[in-house]
Amino acid sequence: MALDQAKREFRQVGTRPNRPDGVDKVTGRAQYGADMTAPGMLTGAILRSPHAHARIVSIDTSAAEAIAGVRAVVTGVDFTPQEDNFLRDVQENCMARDKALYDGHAVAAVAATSPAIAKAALKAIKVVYEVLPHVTDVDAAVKPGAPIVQAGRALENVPAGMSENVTNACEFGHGDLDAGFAKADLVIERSFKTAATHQGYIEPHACLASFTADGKADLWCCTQGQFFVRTLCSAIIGMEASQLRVTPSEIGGGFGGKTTVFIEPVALALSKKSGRPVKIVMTRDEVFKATGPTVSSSMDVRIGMTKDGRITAGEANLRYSGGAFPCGTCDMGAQAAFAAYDVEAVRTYGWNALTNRPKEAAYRAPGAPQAIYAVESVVDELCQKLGLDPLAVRLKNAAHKGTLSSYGPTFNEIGLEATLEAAKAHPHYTAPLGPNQGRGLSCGFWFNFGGNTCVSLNINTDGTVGVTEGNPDIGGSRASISLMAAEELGIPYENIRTIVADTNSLGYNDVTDGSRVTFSVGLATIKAARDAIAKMKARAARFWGIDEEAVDWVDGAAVPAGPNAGKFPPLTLAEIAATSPQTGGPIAGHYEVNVDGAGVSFGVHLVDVEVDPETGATKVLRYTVFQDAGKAVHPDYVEGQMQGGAVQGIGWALNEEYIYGADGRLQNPGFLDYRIPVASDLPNIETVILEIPNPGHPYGVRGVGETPIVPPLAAIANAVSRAAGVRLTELPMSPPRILKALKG
Amino acid sequence: MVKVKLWGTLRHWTDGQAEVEVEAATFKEVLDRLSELYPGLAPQIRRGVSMSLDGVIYREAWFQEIKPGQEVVLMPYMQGG
Amino acid sequence: MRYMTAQSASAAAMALAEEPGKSRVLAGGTDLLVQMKAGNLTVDLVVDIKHIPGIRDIVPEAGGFRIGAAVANAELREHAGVCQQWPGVIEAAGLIGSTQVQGRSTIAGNLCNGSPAADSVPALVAADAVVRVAGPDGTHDVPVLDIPAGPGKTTLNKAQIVTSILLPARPARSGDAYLRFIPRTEMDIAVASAAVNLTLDATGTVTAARVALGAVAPKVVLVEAAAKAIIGTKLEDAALSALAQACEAACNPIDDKRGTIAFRTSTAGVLARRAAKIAYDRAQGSANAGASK
Amino acid sequence: MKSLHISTTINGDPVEFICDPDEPLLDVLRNRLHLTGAKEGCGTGDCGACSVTLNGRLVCSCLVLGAEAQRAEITTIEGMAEGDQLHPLQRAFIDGAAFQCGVCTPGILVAAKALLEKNPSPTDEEVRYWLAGNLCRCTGYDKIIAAVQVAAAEMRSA
Repeated sequence: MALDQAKREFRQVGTRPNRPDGVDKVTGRAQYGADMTAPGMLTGAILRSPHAHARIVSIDTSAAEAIAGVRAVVTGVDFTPQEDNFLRDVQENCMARDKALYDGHAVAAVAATSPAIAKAALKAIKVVYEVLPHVTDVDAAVKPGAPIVQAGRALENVPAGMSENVTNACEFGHGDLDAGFAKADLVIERSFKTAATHQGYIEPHACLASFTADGKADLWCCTQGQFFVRTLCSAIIGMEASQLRVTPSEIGGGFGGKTTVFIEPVALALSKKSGRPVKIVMTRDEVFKATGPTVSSSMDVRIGMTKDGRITAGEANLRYSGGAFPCGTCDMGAQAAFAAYDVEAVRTYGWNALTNRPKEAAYRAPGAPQAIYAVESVVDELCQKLGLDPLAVRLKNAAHKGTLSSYGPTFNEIGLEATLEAAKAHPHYTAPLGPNQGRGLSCGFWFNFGGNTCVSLNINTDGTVGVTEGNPDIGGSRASISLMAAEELGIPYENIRTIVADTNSLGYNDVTDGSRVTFSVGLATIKAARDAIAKMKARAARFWGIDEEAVDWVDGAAVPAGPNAGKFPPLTLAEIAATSPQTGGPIAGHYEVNVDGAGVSFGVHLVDVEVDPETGATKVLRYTVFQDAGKAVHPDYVEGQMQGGAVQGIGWALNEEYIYGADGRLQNPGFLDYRIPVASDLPNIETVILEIPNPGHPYGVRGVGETPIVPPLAAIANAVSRAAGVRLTELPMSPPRILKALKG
Repeated sequence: MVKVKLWGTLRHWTDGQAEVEVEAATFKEVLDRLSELYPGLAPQIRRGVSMSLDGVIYREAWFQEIKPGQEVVLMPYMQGG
Repeated sequence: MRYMTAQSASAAAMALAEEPGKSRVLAGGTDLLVQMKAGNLTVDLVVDIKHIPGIRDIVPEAGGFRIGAAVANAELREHAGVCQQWPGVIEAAGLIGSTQVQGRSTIAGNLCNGSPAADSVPALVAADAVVRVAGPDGTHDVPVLDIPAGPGKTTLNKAQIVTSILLPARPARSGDAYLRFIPRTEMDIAVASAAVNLTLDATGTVTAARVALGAVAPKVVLVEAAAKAIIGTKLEDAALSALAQACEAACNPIDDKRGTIAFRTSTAGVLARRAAKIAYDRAQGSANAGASK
Repeated sequence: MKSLHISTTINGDPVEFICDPDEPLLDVLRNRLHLTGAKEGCGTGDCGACSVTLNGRLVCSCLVLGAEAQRAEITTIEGMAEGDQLHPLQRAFIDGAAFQCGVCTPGILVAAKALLEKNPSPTDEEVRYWLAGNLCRCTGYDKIIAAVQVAAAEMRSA
């Protein structure tokens, strides 16, 4: 559905009403994953491998089963092996079969009548491991002779002769690299590394499964996608999708990390075996050890530039590791690396290597922040060395309509230049800097997408409206969706209540990811509203005895149009709704679609930092985010995405990292030493929303959720490098690392 | 005939061609023809590919019509977070 | 596990002495409960000492202050007298954990937990605080420096509890300061820390000093060479460099997830230098008290 | 392990419960008393999502034993609104979109209320340091700080 060219004036979209779930969330009443209970509920708990890599020789659960109060024990053999590679990986990540592939990999689970008994039962399970050599570093994993995490997993696209840990390879780009580099006045090549980081949602994974003797099951869980949970769990448990109903709880953050399953199939298996509802709540330690961090990366980037700032060629080699299972995130990184630039010759290569780390899960714009960090760092260094203004250079080389993108297609309308111009015009860009301070700039890019979406919209007889949608509200989407319904129907926002449905109440909805919800669910809501409007117009036409085509919908009411204009007083939505039983029955609109046309998204971040030359400590002084939202439906929550993404990126740049010991064990599985930014670390995060309508959405909406995490890594790295007077090439730029660089 | 641009990796199975021509009027037909003409592409197509049509990315819309002269680019299946 | 609330120090000591299994004292619990949660500590008896009369009081004594072992740091920071007399100890106590942790944690607990990175311990050592220990055989006083024995270890035996800590009186023209380095601005364990307590004469020359470092050795380090480096000076650059060098020389840190040997060593010197200046300014009665929080 | 019988006051109401001696107050609140507004984000005092007040002091309920509630006064997020009247902080958080997922919100509100009772006119920096023990991963804290200031201003003028 294309942009409504006429729809430029909004009455409600663009305002900032209170979110419908606000009171529940400020009074503690909102129910999150761990807040669910069921009568007779058992506590589930999971035994995890203490080894980074080990063959599971045997598991003896008899002593655990003998403990009073233990109602079920499951291990890998309780799950039927999957034919499909993708499903098998998801399943084996939930419960190891032959090998434990990382520190924290699940090897057995129990359900017991109390947490204490469950804990005792875990202790009573005897696992005999044959410890194997491990590898946790991506560069080490691709070397000949590295311990092989999983054999035989390489895709057909991996060239022969590489380490068996390399599972995936890709190449993108165009043009003659040699000719491009020959035109450059300066070529800089640098190698970079980034640590794996965790999404760091505050709510640990939690679920409650209830499997009944007739083969039906209910599952309540915190997830970004109840329908995908149903797909995965029904396949893993071996049941029909129709027999499993998944109801999403409120979700305490996800950022991509709750787009898959970890404990849900285990809880279902335990419930099936015990005949009782089973609840599993992860500890924070488990969240860090066994749920999805990002890929870790090692990258080489080479870029050539002329003296006047024209990029002549760019090349990137991205080696990612998505942990112990194959992972395609390198595809996304390799496509995104140079997306902001109009370059004649560009080539990116991506690789994924297996390591003994937890399986990667998506994290906001997966794969892009790392690659763009490396590219934007080299661009910045070129600007420094050539004495060029970094913003002018970005503008000079910015991708625009007609640019052959680095990942293949020719761009149509994109908002990068306008975003850069906004940054250039902002007072932040020219504000003075003090000693030991530096300013960093970075562009960011993400694809965004749409996906499978269903919305049902019910006209209540009192003139109010219920909207039923299928994507968990992770950051105010009920408000945005209600706003779009209100806008389209022409009734007050307060008259609409939007709820998130279970898997039986709607058709399939893709996961809340790809920055898709406001865009796709919004689009489907508008279409569903139009469907309902068409039905209401038909009722009015019957009532008036005129043709349906002769009825318009204006300000929440049917009005006679054309030759009948003014003949009858308008019939409001409430009036039509009130008589709906007499005029043919209930009125509802719905819409089902696999949405395309999300449109790619660009952002520009500006940051000032100060580096303490004696300790390497970095203080973020000022931060401004510029981003095109297409149309900001609820600007508060658009700003919130921009601010939250920026801060996650700040954490990634400065302090967050998965730290593995020589023993392959995770050293920092807690919020004490996995250091996400705290309130006192940060300045205000200023936001500038641009609104360049997305032609793929009736209101011009563009997804905003993921792009904001892309630029901060390089923006901070560039600011720190300028402040410190030395180029930093490894994330996080923790104080010891900066101090070391300062001391040469 | 539709000209289909391929990303670098796929060129290993098209004798190095960065762009191939197939007889197709929809996204699905493009995929089917490519799998027939270049069997080496089939595994990737099975895993999922998206298509950019004049710069608009279609994740999996089989029936998406392709008009003469439109720019068709294959891309890996989109994923997000 | 058993939980008991002791009504007197001797009752607490008795219960601890009689427990055949593993026992722990509960004051603020901000370390104990974390250790229990982590599963690496199974406790048979927890003795809550907060109900012992007087143990939550701060009382003036001999020109200084006696701080009960169960005084929460949030309470300590609200005590005007201690804040005025021992600002460095207060800033160290105030750095232990979040606001929430401040509501429970105690300096006595910080000491008894035995962490080499404990924030209040270097400040207490620099202050030459005296710890009152109660056991089945009565009560005695111990210099705070003699309590830590290494990571997670103290010189106290299982039946001994700390009941109070005495911050001594101090001469005129004295000041103390504590600085720590953490990667963030809050919520981290010190990577290196330094406390300086000094006294000046009327001309502004340092006449007495104590310098203590945290997180750079298995336990807190009192660096006498560092004190010597500034005694008799007005903290001229050369004196501060000598102080920093002495501190670096006293470091014996580890490489771990929080910092490297090189980083800890160099940062300890930097912090000592900065803390010395703050303490000096305070001793001069300067308003320039650049606390790190 | 012998269970303990505890008499306490929660949000002004007399409450009795049975708990294990090693059971954190957070587990008591959530699992025994069904006061699930306090959340467990870490269980180790590092996230603040379980913030409550104990005898007027802001604490992490995961770092308090249920047994310590004996004869204590506890307040939780469930006690913040007066009947159907939201506390100014609660209103300011809704009005100012100061949360996205909302799971850290109860803890932040309890902590912010404790701040404003102690310091009715905090600077932004004071708010940021006071709330440093309350992790929020969604918002970048910006709107949280602003909402606390809005509520503080309203409470000062009341």
